Amino acid sequence: MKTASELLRTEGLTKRFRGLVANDSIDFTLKAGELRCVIGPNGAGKTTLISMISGHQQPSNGAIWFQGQNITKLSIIERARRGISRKFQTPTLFDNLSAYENVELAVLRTGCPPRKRRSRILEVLDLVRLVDLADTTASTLSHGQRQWLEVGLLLANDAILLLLDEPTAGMTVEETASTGRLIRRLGQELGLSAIIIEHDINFIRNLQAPVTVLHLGRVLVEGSFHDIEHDEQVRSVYLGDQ
Amino acid sequence: MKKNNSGKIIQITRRSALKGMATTAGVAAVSLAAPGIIRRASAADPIKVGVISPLTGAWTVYGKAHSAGFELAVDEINAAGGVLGRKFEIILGDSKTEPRIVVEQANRLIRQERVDFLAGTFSSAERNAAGPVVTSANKILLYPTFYEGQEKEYYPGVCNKNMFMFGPEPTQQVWPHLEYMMNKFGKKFFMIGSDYAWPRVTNQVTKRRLLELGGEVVGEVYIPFNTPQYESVLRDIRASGANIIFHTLTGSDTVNFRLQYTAAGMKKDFVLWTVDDEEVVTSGLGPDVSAGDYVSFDYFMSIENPNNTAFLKRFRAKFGKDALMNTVGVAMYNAAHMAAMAIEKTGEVSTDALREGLKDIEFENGPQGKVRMRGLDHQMVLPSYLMRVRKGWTGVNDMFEEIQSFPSVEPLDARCQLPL
Amino acid sequence: MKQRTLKHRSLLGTTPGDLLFSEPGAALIVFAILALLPVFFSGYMIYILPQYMLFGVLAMSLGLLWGFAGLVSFGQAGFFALGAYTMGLSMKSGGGIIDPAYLGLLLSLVVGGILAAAVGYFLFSAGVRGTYFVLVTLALSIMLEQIAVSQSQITGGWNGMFIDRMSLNLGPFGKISLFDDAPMYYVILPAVAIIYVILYTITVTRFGKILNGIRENEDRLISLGFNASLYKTGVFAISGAVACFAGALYGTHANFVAPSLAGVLFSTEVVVWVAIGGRGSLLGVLLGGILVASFSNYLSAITPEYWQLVLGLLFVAVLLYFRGGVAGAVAQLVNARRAK
Amino acid sequence: MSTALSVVVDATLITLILALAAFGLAIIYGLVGVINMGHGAMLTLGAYLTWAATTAGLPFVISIFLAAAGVAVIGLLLEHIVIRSFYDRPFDTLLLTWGFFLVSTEVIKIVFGTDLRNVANPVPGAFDLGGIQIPAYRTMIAGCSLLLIAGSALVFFYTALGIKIRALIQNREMASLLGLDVSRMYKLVFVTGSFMAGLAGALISPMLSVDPYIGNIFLVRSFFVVIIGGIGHLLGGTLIGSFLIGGSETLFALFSGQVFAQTAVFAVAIVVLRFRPHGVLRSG
Repeated sequence: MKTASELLRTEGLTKRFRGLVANDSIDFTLKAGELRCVIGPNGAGKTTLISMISGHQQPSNGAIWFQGQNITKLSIIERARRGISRKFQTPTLFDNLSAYENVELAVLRTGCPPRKRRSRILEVLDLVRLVDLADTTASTLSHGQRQWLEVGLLLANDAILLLLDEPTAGMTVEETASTGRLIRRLGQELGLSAIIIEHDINFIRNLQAPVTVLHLGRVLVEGSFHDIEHDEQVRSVYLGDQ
Repeated sequence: MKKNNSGKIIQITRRSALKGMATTAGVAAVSLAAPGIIRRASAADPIKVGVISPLTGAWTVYGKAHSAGFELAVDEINAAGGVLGRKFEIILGDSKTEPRIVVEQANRLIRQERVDFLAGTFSSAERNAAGPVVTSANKILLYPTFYEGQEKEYYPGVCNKNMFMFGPEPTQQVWPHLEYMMNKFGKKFFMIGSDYAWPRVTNQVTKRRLLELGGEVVGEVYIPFNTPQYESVLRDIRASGANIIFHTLTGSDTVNFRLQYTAAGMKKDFVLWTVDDEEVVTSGLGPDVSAGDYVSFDYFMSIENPNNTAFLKRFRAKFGKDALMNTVGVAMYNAAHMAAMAIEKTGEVSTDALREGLKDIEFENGPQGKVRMRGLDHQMVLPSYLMRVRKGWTGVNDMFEEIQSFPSVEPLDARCQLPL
Repeated sequence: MKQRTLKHRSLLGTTPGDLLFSEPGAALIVFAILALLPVFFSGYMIYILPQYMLFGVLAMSLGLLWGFAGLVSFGQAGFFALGAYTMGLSMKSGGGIIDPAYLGLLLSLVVGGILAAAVGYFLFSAGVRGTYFVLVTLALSIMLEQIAVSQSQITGGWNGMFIDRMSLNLGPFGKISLFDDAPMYYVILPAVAIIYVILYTITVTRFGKILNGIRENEDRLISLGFNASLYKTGVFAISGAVACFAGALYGTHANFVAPSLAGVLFSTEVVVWVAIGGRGSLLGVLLGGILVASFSNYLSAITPEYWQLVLGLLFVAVLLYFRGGVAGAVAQLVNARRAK
Repeated sequence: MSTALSVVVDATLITLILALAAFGLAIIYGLVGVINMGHGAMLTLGAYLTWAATTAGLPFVISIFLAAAGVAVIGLLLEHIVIRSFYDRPFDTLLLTWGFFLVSTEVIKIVFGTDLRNVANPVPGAFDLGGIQIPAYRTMIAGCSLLLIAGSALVFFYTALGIKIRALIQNREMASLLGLDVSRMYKLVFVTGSFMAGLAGALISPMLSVDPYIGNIFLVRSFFVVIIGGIGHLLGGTLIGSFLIGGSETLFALFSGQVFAQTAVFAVAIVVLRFRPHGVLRSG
């Protein structure tokens, strides 16, 4: 692990809501091109962590470094422009616009020259398997398709780091599997990094990515899926809850 | 908010066809134009008068008497066979109490209805809005309302050779009674008015005479329209040591202020003199709030003379026994009759003839007595009455008691390039 | 990129039929009809139509805000009145080196644009959104009305201000008087058409698409790295400038302006025009302004009370059942026809 | 000295009367998030119904409750027919309630006509406080205002119903999981707000000219009261908001013209809104 390829690092990232500590001094590192799953029981602070990285929430303490620069004080907009792009837990789209127009908006922010826009949009739609539904209004797409479209927005937005909050929620088994293939492709072919919050154990297993386990706002353990699966602490957290 | 299930409609709209719209526009165009087909005037055709009244909007309360006065006069003229063998026909336009609509209506009446002249508009702002229209179309406007008088800088809203003023201005409505009020109640005046030209100019003119007579203005405030609460003003009045509150508020603010003034128990400590509240507003105030206040105008329903008795009889026969008349309605009544006389005199229905005919014309049967239109500045010479509101009045007949009156008051010359 | 047959419209050429059934095609027909009217008619209609067209422009200024960026302003009449006052003051001043009418028109664009930009930036940069924005614009129009009333030495106060009819100054070629109806008509009509074309173009450019994004989901747009408040400020500035410019032309056409032109009642009348016309379509909004205003004028002479009531009910009905307004309904009809 | 005292008295009266006028709006806006642009029309209706009832010979006290009940019924109809399907779309409710204003104003004009009306002052006269005359009736409605607001706050904070409503506002989904009938709660809140607006219109009617636009005088001011005070802060927010809007207008008017005072208050309100969008009572 060379620090030269480090993409994101958080130092002592803490978020308090009134009395409640959602994230407690999280140190987290992500390499360029790395996919990382973040798991943990409900209330572990997964979404809060992502929100602080995307800029939707300000940390109470700690710092966030992206590509070697301190971005803790930057706004959502400035972070998005540097390539940090977020998919929300429930798909957040331009509901009354077509899939094409949705992706077009994301492309419009990038430096893509006007004459190349169309091919870029279609390229992204193709990637998220929505090219045949280009004309369909986003609100009428299926839940899974909406998830993909939102991922498409991030891709079209020239994201380097994708923050994916439950990308397979509400998907069929088949859809979940192809989402996994898509995300792996993003890492392998396009060299993108992603932090993925997930609950679906099969999905995580198939993704073959390192896993960070959060519990009560702290990093409980980090490692490969295999390591995590056999970790006593993790087992007790998950099983102990039951 | 984000989920918008009818978004489809919006979306389709943006993209697509509105051919139907074009058709709609065409149809509307035809419907706009249809009444405008040119008609040729002949000797038997009626003389058309465009009357612009506040039938809806904030000052609807005044609108009824306003148009009724003119209608009554036109009935009388037509019953007597009309003028030059032609009858009068009224074409009514609603100003909605909006100057913007006056511009529309005045143009509609002149250009489309092809009226021979106009009467009406109510407030000074409405009259001013009509000013450029009657100037460019060269039509006469007969204006009925008590107003601030004519100053050159407000041309073409005043000082306009196409306008005739049938209502009183401050040197007629206020000046004649200043001495009496000062001698009786004291020299200190507190002036309260709505914030626009009529109260400001009226106060300015009043002040001039007041100072000459040795009086004093101890306070002067202007209130924005639709002010609900008057605590600070009432406090200022109390602190000012004034003898007389000189009141030029209008519209609903008149009522708001007077209700709160009365509720504050100030009636017993001050004398209030209003130059705005004729029969309609005083009825709205009710006897408790209005009792003992002083009012001055050229006309009241309760003035006693044979003209008025006969006038009210005809008025009530047409509009019902509870209908209200006021200075503005009477001015409209006079305006119609005097226009008819002017046309009769010159034998011609044209702007120039009407203008010449109206100059220095006298009308014997004015409800307030004999009145005369001054040729020099198109300002009516009128009587002036000072009244006190009776305690416990029950209706317009016993609403006012006369304190003093002058049968014919010449106003100061208008501050215009004279003669008009 | 795979080679595939794609259904997306943007991949197909537009056929002549498409043009005819597109909004620009319909707009062409509308403006052609309007341009021919003075040939067949004269008198009041030709006098008054330019005024209604300017109301239509005022409606478009709100249509752009509401239909495209999802922002409703209850203060458009304030800008309209501001334009009329700007024109009046400029005509009074004599203009200096440039023609006073041109100065007035130019200034109205600048004044309306700057005021809207300042207010917009002040609010949007702090995240004041939708409903609060409506209330602020409502207060803005009340404030403008009160300022017009109270600064009577400048504005003539409540009694209003006279504004001369402008003439068309052609520099060395002399001046064309616009005193008569037809010349004025043929000055205002092209101005309206040009404003329509400019606004329509805005809606299909990058800027317009981003506005759609704001309307649809502002948070999503911000998360994509767009500075939404800047775009909102921009569209409000354009809207303010357009409303102010239309007001300047209105002032010189009507020859008069009074403070109530800035008032809340007129402001909200504009909202009604736009809702009924169809806020998603600039042409629908333009026609909404022209037609509702002209019907108001005609029907109010016949049934003053009931007309307002009908208008109110129509407004509610549109909000409940035809959110696209008349334009939306027409478009739906046409689309249904074509689909068959 | 007496000037200072009278300024205090005036500011208090203005604050409380404005709070009364704004209270119905504060309930509806604060609790169910509907920006009720028809609030002014509800005040107007309350005033007209009071006028109608007193003119029919009913005693004032009965009239005001009839009027308030009448407005509550109208509010119920409005909620049931239109508003209830739009609670999650504040923008649409804003426009729809404005539509309600347009329609009801015209209906008022058609039913009651446009003549000036007034309701006789039931408690005429004034009493003396250290040389200052204080109108009895205004004092009485100021007291009513305080009682109403305090009483509602008590209900809101200390009764089972109030706690349910608060739970509802904090988390709609949770409330429905807890078995609360959400739509009935919303209806109840909307009708209560309408009742308060009607009652305010009724109580204010003897002080003002009853005309079709009487309520609109208070509309924008009421909104600023609610926003400045902080949405959902029924007691403190409404009073503080009223003081800042109404009281400061009195203070501005001490040093300037009335028109300027009104404009200045609006400008200040907008600036406050910009920097404290959740009102002066809420942090952040």
